[in-house]
Amino acid sequence: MAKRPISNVTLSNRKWALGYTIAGALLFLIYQFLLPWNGLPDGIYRGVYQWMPPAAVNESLVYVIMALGLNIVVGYAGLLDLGYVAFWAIGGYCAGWFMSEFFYFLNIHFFGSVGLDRPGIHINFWMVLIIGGFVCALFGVLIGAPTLRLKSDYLALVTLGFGEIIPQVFFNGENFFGFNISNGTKGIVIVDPIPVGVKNLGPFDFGWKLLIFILLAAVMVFISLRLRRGRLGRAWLAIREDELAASMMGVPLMRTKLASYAVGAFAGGLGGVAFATHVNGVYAERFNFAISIFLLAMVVLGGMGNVWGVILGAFVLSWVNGTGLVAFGKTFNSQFGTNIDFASFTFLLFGLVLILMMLFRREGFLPESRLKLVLNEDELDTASEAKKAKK
Amino acid sequence: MTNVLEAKDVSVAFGGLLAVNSVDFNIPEQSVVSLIGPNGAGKTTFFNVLTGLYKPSAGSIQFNGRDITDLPPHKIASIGIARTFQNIRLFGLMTAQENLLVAMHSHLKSGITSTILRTPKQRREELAAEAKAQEILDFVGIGKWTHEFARNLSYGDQRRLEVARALALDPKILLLDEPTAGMNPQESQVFVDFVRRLVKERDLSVMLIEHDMKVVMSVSERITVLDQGEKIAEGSPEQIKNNPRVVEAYLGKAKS
Amino acid sequence: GGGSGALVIASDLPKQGGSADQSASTNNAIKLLLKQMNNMAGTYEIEFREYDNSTAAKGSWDDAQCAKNAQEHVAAKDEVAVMGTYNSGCAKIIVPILNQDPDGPMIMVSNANTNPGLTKAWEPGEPDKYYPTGARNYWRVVTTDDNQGSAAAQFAKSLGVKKVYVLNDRQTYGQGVAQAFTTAAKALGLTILSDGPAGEGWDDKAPNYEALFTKIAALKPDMVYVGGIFDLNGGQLVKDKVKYLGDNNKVKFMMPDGFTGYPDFLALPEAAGAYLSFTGLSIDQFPTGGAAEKFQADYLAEYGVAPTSSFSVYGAAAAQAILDAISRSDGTRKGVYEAMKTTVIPADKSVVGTELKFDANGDILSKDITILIVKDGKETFQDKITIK
Amino acid sequence: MTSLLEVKNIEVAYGKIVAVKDVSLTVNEGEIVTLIGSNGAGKSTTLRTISGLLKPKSGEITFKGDRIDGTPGHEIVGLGICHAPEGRRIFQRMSVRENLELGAFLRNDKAGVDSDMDRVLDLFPRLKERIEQRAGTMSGGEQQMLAVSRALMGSPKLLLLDEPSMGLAPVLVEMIFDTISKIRQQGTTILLIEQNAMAALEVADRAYVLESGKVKLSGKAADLRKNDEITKAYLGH
Amino acid sequence: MAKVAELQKFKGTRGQIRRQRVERIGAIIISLVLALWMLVNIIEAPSQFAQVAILGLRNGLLYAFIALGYTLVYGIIELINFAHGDLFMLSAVFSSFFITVWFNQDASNPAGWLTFILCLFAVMVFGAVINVLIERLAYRRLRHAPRLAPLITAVGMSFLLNFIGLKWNGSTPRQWPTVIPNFDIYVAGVRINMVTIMLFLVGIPLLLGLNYIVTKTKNGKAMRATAQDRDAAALMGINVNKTIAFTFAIGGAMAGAAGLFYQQAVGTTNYNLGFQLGLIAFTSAVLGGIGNLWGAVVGAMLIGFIQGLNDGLPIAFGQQWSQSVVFTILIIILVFKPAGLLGKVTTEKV
Ligand SMILES: Nc1ncnc2c1ncn2[C@@H]1O[C@H](COP(=O)(O)OP(=O)(O)OP(=O)(O)O)[C@@H](O)[C@H]1O
Ligand SMILES: Nc1ncnc2c1ncn2[C@@H]1O[C@H](COP(=O)(O)OP(=O)(O)OP(=O)(O)O)[C@@H](O)[C@H]1O
Ligand SMILES: [Mg+2]
Ligand SMILES: [Mg+2]
Repeated sequence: MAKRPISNVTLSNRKWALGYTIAGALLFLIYQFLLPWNGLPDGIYRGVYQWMPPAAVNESLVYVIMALGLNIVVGYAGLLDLGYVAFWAIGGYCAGWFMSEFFYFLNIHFFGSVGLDRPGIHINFWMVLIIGGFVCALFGVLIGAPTLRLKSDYLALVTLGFGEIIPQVFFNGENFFGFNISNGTKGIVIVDPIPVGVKNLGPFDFGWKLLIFILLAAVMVFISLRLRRGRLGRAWLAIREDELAASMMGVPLMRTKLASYAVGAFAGGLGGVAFATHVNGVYAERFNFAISIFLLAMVVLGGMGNVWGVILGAFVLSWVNGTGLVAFGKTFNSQFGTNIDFASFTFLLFGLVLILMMLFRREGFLPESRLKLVLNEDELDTASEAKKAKK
Repeated sequence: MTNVLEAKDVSVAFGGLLAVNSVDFNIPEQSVVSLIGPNGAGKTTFFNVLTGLYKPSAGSIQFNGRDITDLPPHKIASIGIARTFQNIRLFGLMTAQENLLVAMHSHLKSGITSTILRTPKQRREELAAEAKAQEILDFVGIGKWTHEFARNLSYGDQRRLEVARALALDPKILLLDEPTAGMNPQESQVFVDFVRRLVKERDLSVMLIEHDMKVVMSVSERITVLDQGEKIAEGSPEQIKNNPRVVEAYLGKAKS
Repeated sequence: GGGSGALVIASDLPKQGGSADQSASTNNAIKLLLKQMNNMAGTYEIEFREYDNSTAAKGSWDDAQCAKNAQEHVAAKDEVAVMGTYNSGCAKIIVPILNQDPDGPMIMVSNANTNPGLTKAWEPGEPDKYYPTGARNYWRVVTTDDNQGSAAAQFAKSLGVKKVYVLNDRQTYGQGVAQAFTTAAKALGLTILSDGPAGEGWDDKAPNYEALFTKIAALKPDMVYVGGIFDLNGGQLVKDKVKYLGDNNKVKFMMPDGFTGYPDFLALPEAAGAYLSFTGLSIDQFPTGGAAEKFQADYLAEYGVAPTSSFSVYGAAAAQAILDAISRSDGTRKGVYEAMKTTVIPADKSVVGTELKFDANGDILSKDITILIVKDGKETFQDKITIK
Repeated sequence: MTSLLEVKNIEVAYGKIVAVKDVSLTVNEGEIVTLIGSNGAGKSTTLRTISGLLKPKSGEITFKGDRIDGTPGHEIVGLGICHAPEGRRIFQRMSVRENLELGAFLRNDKAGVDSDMDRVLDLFPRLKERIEQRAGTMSGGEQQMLAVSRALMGSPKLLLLDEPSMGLAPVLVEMIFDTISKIRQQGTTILLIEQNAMAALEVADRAYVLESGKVKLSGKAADLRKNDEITKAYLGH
Repeated sequence: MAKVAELQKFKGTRGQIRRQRVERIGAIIISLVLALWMLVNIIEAPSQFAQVAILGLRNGLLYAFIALGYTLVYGIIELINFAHGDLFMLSAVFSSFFITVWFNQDASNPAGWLTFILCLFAVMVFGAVINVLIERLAYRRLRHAPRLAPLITAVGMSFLLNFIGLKWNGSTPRQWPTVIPNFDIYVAGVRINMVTIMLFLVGIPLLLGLNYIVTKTKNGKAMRATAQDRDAAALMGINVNKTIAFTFAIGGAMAGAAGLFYQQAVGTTNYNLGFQLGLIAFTSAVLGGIGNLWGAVVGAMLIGFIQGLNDGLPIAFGQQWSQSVVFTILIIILVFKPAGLLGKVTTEKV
């Protein structure tokens, strides 16, 4: 067995923090200063834009934030959540409500980033982040509360149900019992820019946005790691391992599960607000079941329960989905002089990517160290597979 | 001697089956009592009632003078009734130490924020908990496995870890369900010594379900016999050994 | 800067999922147009670049992808103009970013956005919030939903209709026309049987609409108005309407241009007698003998199939407008922007057969709404309504 | 006597953990052979390998002269080897009757199955009483009875029993061992694992003592019972 | 014995009684609200009620066919088989091509009916073969992987099948003619389409047959045993791989039949049809109680029924809220029946 620290408490977090900071700073420097630099060779400039455009990095980071939240529910506490997109939606609409002119009949400003003459509610981005996080956490508890008696798959169904209901409320929300709560499919467009002290971030300040998203992701990493090592994290693990035994050891199942929902949802809120500023608006159409599954795929593919794995999973999948497939198609066509319409093959390629990655790395890219233990248990199948080999 | 636990007139029914039938049962302080009886007599069911997993159809349970009949399992565990399982149920993918720390959950105070911020108080608390876990692991004799995953331990060590985990709850009563199943006579003997030491050094009472008569007879101060859910005898090992009803229903020609 | 010196116009369309065929056809139409112009606009060599604003995971347009594309348009120094988008929602993300382009503004001309708010005062804050710099860098070659809705209401009244049930597909476009229809119809004194400002939403994922039409039948409307597009399970809607309300002569049936130009729709026996409104002209109403008819024929010859719907041809029309602007510009984004303000494509040159001329908001001037009726599997001219 | 089962130098591992290093044993037709040894010695692993749940890394197993190592479990059952596994492994959500019927899954002689059913129900009247109860709600000992009965329902040539007396009341323990003798008399060969080594050695003809995945000792049961080393280590005297 | 009388009276442990009571009160309240809703509507528009109820149940039956395949596979390897809905979609497209393009039938006449029957066999084989292939290629290797791993593979498979559907059917919905009798009959003013009757006529025997296979046959027993404990099943002589493949085959065949029925009853195919219906099927399966065949049917019919009422009753939320209404009712049901409609709550025995 790998050497483990003598005490969880004295174990330093500095190592990851250093690595993370270096990686983050590097990314920031590249995108903020190197990319706009005029001396950058044209080929490199185009290459970066084709394979790793700044917006793709930012988007991936938002996915990272959310996947980390989902990981707390699915990876840590072992509760299958098929409706995580609901939290994204709620977070997003928090940004929509509190950082735009949506409530045009009001005029509330609180350290917002636009002029005081602008109608609507304009609360400071950083504050909205916190509001979004806590509103989502509250909803996490609300969603969790009626479902606690349920066993895993029934629980999954209830989360799925909420994942359908909440987005539908926003989707039809232009006329929700006579009130317009979401502007329906038209969405709430143009949310306020992010203020960073001296200025507001415009559409081409992606380097700074990147820095902010890196920071938010770091907060989630930090929360994940710290909680994991503490009293609550252990209780989650115990529930994942054996719910009944955990309750017999004095772990209150209800409260512990609710806590995982709440913390997970909190990340959804952060991500939702961040995403709204990323695309400059909130659109109801995004919030569908497919996105919940997409997030789940990030968690599983990356390596459930392992923060770094989940980060990698989120990066890889969001990149493949948004940039990789397109870039691959373009390069393929220009390399081989073909004129294949790759967009029409994305379902095929994306499906194959998921299947193959899972078949060849079933435990995820960076599995949790604990899970590695279980992976060798191929009792029956090894036997029958071996027989086939013999024949 | 006063009783830590008093179960009065406890009955449990499953549909039409009366698995436990009006059983009175007391556990005196610092004692070892045993529950024996034929298969399906209702022993495990009675355990499940004491630990709150099942609720009795009738009767009540008092712990240190407090009525705990309606408390949920995790509350019962946290106020001092700990158990092990007939089939081992450790948290296999957690280390021995973590298994114990989980059991200390209800005694620890730190919440989400203090854990995230790692306040000095939380650090102190965690360090103290770890020290205590180590002490218990040493006590049961698996101190060297602190950071080993539970599922990697050998069967015997897993049984020990189960006991250690239960001890981490700081129980007044420790319920052991067939702890020596799957142990050979040699190991069972070691276990008997361990139970004695437990009672003496940790200020608690042990209640045992066991089919191995050698173990039961040598360690128990009092034995209760259930048959078809009813208490058919109670007394010292000597009395039970010679009780004809017990011999007929349970011991057979009593080879032990 | 660009290597070859060619100027690039980009298209920004959802190429995956439900709109895939539509977008492919639009891109094909533009490619054909460029080919016919030898890839030249005036003295400039033109290259065409396709962007995809949908993703596999969503299977439809993706807001994050729109944001990303917008930044890429700006970053690609050789790009001077964007043709798109298909979805108004996506345009609302892209336009403000192109608007703030330090070298720009960069122009975008859409073939399909019909949401009024993009160009004129509609909802609070619109349209100014999409143009932070104040420059109006967005044009479109189709009319807005409000015009169609009110034209349809006028026509309904002229048919003698009294009671109407309104449905919408819950999308921006569908809701927009349905709402415009509802408002106009109420103003004209018609009774609207459905609740809500835009009528009842239909769920495109529902297997069928039999229960829905059972309910509508019980209300005994004279007409059902459907705001939406055919792709969102419109075929099923049409079939179930006729099944439960009878044919379209008995209870009238009307829909906007989201249903025009679909051979699948016209082939349905249940479509017979349905009225369609259309902003501009339908494919078979394109003036014969002109550029429009020729372009249709060329498309068929080039690709072996007809364009999926008129939106594809409007894509080419949008490209025509852009190319015209480029040809009169100095080849910079700013120049193209300035030139675009005065772009006019006369009716005999336009691939859609009508004049492409824009007002100061960027909206197309010709506000003729054609009313068609489906007869013998064809869209047939019925009426023309001009919006004041 | 001919040898029915022959295990030669098998090595079995769970992933990287080698549980059985080098075990060879022979079971002759009509014998009761017992495996004893402390916890983790590899007894259960050996049995699982014989019944095809695990595949040995090396070594061979022959049954009636045919190689069976690597043959999948369900085919081995077809050859006449039934296994009452450690931990009971009954079908929790099925009734007692269904469990027993599954024990006879591969048999087609309805009459024979019915009479075997009667026979095991007579053996364990408790099962007869609870024939429609969901197996998962039975008590530990009742489940153990069911697991043994289920294996008997297969009417095997060779019966593998993994700690059949675990969790049973003393009266039943006696009865189990009586039953084992009885089954043997009816012509079934038995390979038995027991913690209760004394009792096992009493019914068995021969025994193997396993330690850390290796055969440490073997011989006639009667001899081993007198062996000092054995009595000290496993019989608790 | 005094206890005997007491034993007769005894209805459960105190906890059970309490839970039963809560369940009963909750169930009564919900039923009351639902009943009131229905009653108001019945009084308001009786024949409309009957009409939409029948339509809803008809859709429910369609859902049930998909849900059955789902619950079978789900029951045996605990895999939420996201690809199942897409297999159904492919079957619907297959049926369309089989009848309309390959056999060139577009009207209800004897030739059309014959083609329908031929197609039923063909599409069931089609579904079975594809499903078995999927299991073999994508899921079998992951049988011992962490529980959620095959789920992601299933999502991948779903994309793959979607791709085939997209290429085959095109990106927009396509309309197809119906070849089974398609006229209406009127019963007390309520109009019932022959397709609906045909569906029940063909569908119910198929359901009964499936139920027979699973509960009465040896294969069915093997399936249930494999579902509970694969190793133990092997020790009974059950070929686990074959049994799982068999389950996938049946599930696939049911998806195939569902595809044909859907195509004939509704007449529209779309490449992403499977997604939504797969979701409903999964919901029905869980709502009914995992692995419980009749549960899946009941769950599916209930969902169809509620949707129908909500879509078609004068006093209701309307179609745009159907999904929310369904899921709200579902969540409430699960709160009171935590193991699904026909599932039993079981306290774990320790
Ligand atoms: N949930 C349940 N439903 C129905 N019957 C049950 C349930 N739980 C236990 N029983 C029955 O109650 C009786 C008592 O079971 P219990 O497990 O308490 O026995 P036990 O004394 O522990 O036996 P053993 O020594 O075999 O473990 C048994 O006959 C069992 O079948
Ligand atoms: N599933 C498994 N994964 C990993 N290691 C295992 C597994 N099962 C058993 N082992 C290990 O293999 C070794 C032999 O185990 P086995 O179960 O064969 O012992 P045994 O002789 O039957 O012991 P017992 O008397 O406790 O039943 C032990 O060290 C055990 O820890
Ligand atoms: Mg017991
Ligand atoms: Mg063993």
